[in-house]
Amino acid sequence: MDDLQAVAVPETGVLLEMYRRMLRIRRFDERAVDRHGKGEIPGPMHTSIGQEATAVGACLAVNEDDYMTGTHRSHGHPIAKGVGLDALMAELMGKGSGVCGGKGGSMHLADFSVGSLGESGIVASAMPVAVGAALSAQIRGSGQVVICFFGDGAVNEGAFHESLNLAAVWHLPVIFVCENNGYGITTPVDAASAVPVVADRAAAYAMPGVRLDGQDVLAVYGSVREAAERARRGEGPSLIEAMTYRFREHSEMGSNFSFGPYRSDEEIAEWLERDPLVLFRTAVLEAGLIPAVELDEIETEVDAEAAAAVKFARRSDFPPPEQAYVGLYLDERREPASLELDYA
Amino acid sequence: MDDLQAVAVPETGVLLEMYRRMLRIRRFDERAVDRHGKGEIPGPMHTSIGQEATAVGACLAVNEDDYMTGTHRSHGHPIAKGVGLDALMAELMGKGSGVCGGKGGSMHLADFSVGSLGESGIVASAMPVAVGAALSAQIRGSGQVVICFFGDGAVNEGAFHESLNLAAVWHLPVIFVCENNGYGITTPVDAASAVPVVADRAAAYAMPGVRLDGQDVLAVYGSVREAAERARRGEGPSLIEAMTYRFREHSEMGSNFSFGPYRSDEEIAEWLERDPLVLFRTAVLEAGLIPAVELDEIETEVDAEAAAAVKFARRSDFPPPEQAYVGLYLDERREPASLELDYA
Amino acid sequence: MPELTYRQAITAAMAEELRRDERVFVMGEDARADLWATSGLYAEFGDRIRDTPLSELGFTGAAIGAAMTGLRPIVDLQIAQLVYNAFEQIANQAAKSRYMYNGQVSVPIVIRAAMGYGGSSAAHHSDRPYPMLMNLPGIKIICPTTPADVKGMIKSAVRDPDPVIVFEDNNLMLQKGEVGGPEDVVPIGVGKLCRIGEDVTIVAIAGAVPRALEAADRLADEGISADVIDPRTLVPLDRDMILDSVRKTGRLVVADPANRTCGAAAEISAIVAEEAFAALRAPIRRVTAPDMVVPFSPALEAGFYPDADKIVAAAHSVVGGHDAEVFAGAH
Amino acid sequence: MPELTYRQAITAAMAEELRRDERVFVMGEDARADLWATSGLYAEFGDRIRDTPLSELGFTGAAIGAAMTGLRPIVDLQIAQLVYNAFEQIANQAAKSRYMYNGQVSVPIVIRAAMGYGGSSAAHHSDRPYPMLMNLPGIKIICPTTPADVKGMIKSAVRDPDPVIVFEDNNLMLQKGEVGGPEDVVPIGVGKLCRIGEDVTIVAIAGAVPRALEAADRLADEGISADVIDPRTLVPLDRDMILDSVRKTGRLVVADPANRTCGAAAEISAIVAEEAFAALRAPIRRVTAPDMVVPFSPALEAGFYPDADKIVAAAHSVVGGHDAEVFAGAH
Ligand SMILES: Cc1ncc(C[n+]2csc(CCOP(=O)(O)OP(=O)(O)O)c2C)c(N)n1
Ligand SMILES: Cc1ncc(C[n+]2csc(CCOP(=O)(O)OP(=O)(O)O)c2C)c(N)n1
Ligand SMILES: [Mg+2]
Ligand SMILES: [Mg+2]
Repeated sequence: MDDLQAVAVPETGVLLEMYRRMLRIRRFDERAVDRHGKGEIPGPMHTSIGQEATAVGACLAVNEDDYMTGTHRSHGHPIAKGVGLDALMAELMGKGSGVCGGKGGSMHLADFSVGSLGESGIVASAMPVAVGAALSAQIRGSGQVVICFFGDGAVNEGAFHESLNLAAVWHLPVIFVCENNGYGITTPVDAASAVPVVADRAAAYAMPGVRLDGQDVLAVYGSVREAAERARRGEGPSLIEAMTYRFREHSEMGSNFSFGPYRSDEEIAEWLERDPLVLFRTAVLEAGLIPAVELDEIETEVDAEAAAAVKFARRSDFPPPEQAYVGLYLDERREPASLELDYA
Repeated sequence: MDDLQAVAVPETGVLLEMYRRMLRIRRFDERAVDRHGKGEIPGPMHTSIGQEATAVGACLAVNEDDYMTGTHRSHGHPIAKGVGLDALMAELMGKGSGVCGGKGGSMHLADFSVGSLGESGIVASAMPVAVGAALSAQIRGSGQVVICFFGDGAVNEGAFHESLNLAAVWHLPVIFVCENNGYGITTPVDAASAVPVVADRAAAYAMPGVRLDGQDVLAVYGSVREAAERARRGEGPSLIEAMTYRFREHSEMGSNFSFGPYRSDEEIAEWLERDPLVLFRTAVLEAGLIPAVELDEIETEVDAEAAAAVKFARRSDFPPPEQAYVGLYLDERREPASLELDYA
Repeated sequence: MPELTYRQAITAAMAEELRRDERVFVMGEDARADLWATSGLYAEFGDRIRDTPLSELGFTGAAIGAAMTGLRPIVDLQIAQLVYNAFEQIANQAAKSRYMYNGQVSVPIVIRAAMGYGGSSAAHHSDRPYPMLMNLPGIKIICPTTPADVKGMIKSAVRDPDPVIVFEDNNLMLQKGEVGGPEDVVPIGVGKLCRIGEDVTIVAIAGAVPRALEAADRLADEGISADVIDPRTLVPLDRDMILDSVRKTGRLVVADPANRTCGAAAEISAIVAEEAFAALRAPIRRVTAPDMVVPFSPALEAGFYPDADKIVAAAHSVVGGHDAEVFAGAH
Repeated sequence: MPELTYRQAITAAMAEELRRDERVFVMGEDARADLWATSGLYAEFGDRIRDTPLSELGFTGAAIGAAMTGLRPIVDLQIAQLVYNAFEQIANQAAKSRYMYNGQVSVPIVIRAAMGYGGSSAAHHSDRPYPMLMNLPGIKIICPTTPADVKGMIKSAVRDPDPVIVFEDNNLMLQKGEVGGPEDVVPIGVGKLCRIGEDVTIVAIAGAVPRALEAADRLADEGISADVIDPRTLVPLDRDMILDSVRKTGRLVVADPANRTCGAAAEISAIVAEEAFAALRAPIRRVTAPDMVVPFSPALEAGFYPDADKIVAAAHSVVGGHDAEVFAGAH
């Protein structure tokens, strides 16, 4: 990032959109943390703060009608893929106006209209689904590609292995993007993985594997673009390992809860220095690519967007309780076999 | 095998035992095929004919109190590990004198007294168990190692991946021995695996990976010995890929059944030339290591052993039907919750 | 109408649906080889028949992803208990997606799973795992027992917008019968009253159906007449057919080759004990496999599954005396 | 006797067994971090507490292998539905090995699985999967509901020669109560009669137990007295306690937070309909979760699980009139 000369810099519109989407994630998550602390967002929640560049760099490198699957760290991906904040925040609050009508929640955000095929509470569970979406694109000849996000913890799951092998042996258009933030909850990568470099596992699937700086949105963007082109040419999947860091704890547990001292203060401090928003802003300003005022304008707009999303979500109604009992099958003419009998 | 100088030749006693055990597998399976065809052995059955050298080379390279887990191609491993033929043949016939009392059958042979921890009808299912036995050896400080057999088809299962990673990250004493016979039923390796060389997958687990001639019992023996020493030194697991071939079809389906033309006649003919028994016999005779008469004697003895096993098995009784309803738990003072009610 | 075996009927169903709808494709281990029910499909459909690596979790999940994005995959798991390997994807992705994404997506996948119990397939290859999946809302489960039904219902399954698992019974594979044509489907969720009687309702599942019909014949010889119901679909179950029958006969025997505890027979019993209690004149009898691992030896496996003898005995025990006292606590 | 929370009781059980038997060890994701029930163990037991990679199938299988070869592993799966990821190993290796190897081997493994439903954990983290495992012979299943029981029963589980899965209910974690000492165990397979009555038997499972006791209080105010039974063990179930109770009361309500179809409530109903039919004076009522995916929104999840209101209503429906006709077909 320090050396903008080294990478092919995308056009200004893309740069602006990078900043906008990264900021959206940051502001959205900040507000989500705030509301979660106040009890307005129930259930478990994992923020993407610190990891914005990977999500945004990857998603902007593909088209809106390309697909994306995500993880339990789940707000950054759909925002990066272009889902609007209102329906996401409403979903987090369990409101009927949420992107999944309140049925999904933080870990199951999805907006199929922009190719966001679903985040996943179960680690690695969306990986085979991503492979299937790519298979579908291949069979239909649609030219679509799939971005499959997963964490460093996911790489030891059987689903990771089966997914990468299937994608490779069938030459499917998937870009496997590992968000390596160093830990699965408190367990460091090297205590969990026999090879600490995730990209090295690409060798087991005869696909290209690259490790790059996940705080550098341009590096991610460039690498994913290349992988996407390769995929569209029918040359199969790629594995990209983006080194990143979560600035907050694994999940939001309130201030009385501690995940323990598994990360050193120095490590945290070092990474906070590598804030992807600051890095990006500094780099484009230094390179004179975008005037500060435009970036400031985006900040103002996104702040307003995030504030509006909270307002929208809070004002929205909870779904009516009956909604809980419909929607399991498309055809519900036959009543579900198991509704609670009414004894009244 | 052609070049006996190239490998460290084990002492004569080991050589004789190699021949004996390989022959045992061959003769046992030949008779099993015969009896299966006559309807005396029920159910599915997969022979090890052609693959004897891998099983025997590996098992003789470790001690009797070391552990071994197997696969659905299940007769060779326990014989190689030292289980007697009588109880194995009786098991195949479902007799009470079988090694598992008739409850296990061909795919679930096991004799814990010689470290044979079980074959497995489900592909790759015994791999995590092997890792666990190694973990147990490590925790107990017993110095034992574990041989984990699996086929080329198994390497695309999640269980393979999770097992190799676990064993590697915990430095467990496991020797993963892939019996690569080129096919999973009719599917060739390269249609199933992104990397056709199984040993290459070792790179994903930072463990040594070697591919060798699985028809060469000495090569297998030497390599597994080395891996076992390494494992006993606490340096962790190894992956050994033994290139072999099954001389018969995937399973015994009777002469009216065809698995189709997935292997060419030339390929089959080439491999039949590489019969591990013939290769071994020729090599030791040419090197003058063992007089022919001793090998002939072993042949006579093993023939008799195999014939006796069939006789033993045929003469044995079926277990009494009541046996079916006991043995689920050790403590059966409480009747199983679910026995068929007696309406009589 | 042509006569086909049960297995041929499965193949025909897939072939017809492949012809009808180009979104349909088939995947499974050795699906291109002419081995089991996919025999012959590769010759006609080429690439639309896909051999998979041994990766049941991965390729079932891939089929789910393909189904979410516009295709209609048929997954041939071949061995029913490979659902254990694929469980996570079936449970979390196939069953839950429509609901948790609030109807944004359909998962029109068909999973075929053949059950090979009763022939010394031994502990790892003899499971009949449908009860576990019945406890998993979001999956439809069918278990057709005739060539006509398996053909017509697989066709319905392929056209269904939701995930359907087909539990095929290997014991029925060589059974012959007339089947419907390319346009004929047999609906999911509708039971079949195979035989009409007055004295007892016998609900039989999968391979127990022919055994129940045999039992009903023998009971008829003694003057006991039975309704024999083949639910054909386990989820959603045709509750009304079963309840109506029990309201008529007052007695229920359920014959089910799956394990007993929390099985389909338990569910059917519970529905009846809840909703047709007033009509019940005798204890409800379950004739199931025992809750045991399946032994290999034919001598041990022989008595495991419902057969005509056991079904007749169970029927006797409920019809014999109308005084239920006799049976209560027989355990 | 000390007072502990349910979670502290789990920790204490593991600590005591670790001290008592050096073959015992604990493995799970983040087991060394002081997060949930393994908190504090690493400080005392060091290497005997093992962090695992995210490989539920692999490390559950590894625990099985370790158990087969002389150790006594406790696997902390943490999230109950991770049993789906490990299903193949649980089903094929843990449950079947003793039987299929004809008693040559024991698999003394304990798997702990905490159920986190009812708090907007959403579709992937709210399953209560014990009914599926009940259909799998060879595994014992416990679901203790008090600090004393969870401590004593986990201790029994560790000492048991066969695989035991402990379904812990997160809704009970902060509940406090007296617990037994290091030598006290609570046996597996023995139910608990929590309250004695005459008019109706309420069998309640896991988190439904406190709700059933609340319901029984309210019923008592109206003059309806209830036996409340906490089976504590689902496999093997204490059938006699349930049957004896129903033979006395003639009425049964089963409250179970798991899904309805083929659930524990179905099994208990079926046992009673088979073995205590003569005593039954009313339909058997199941108060369960609906067969739906679990929704995220509190507004949607609120009514999902058995609560005192529903249990009271079900009790009314069976006690209200002794004429069962009224309820039959209420559906
Ligand atoms: C299959 C599975 N195992 C365990 C969990 C519990 N869990 C949730 S997130 C997590 C850590 C995941 O680490 P990683 O993949 O690196 O993602 P990160 O949280 O670091 O973004 C764990 C263990 C789960 N949800 N699913
Ligand atoms: C998990 C699983 N998937 C599929 C099967 C069906 N099956 C049995 S053996 C086999 C092929 C195995 O190939 P490989 O591992 O190479 O062993 P080989 O038969 O060649 O010795 C298959 C697909 C099974 N038993 N278990
Ligand atoms: Mg991580
Ligand atoms: Mg093979």
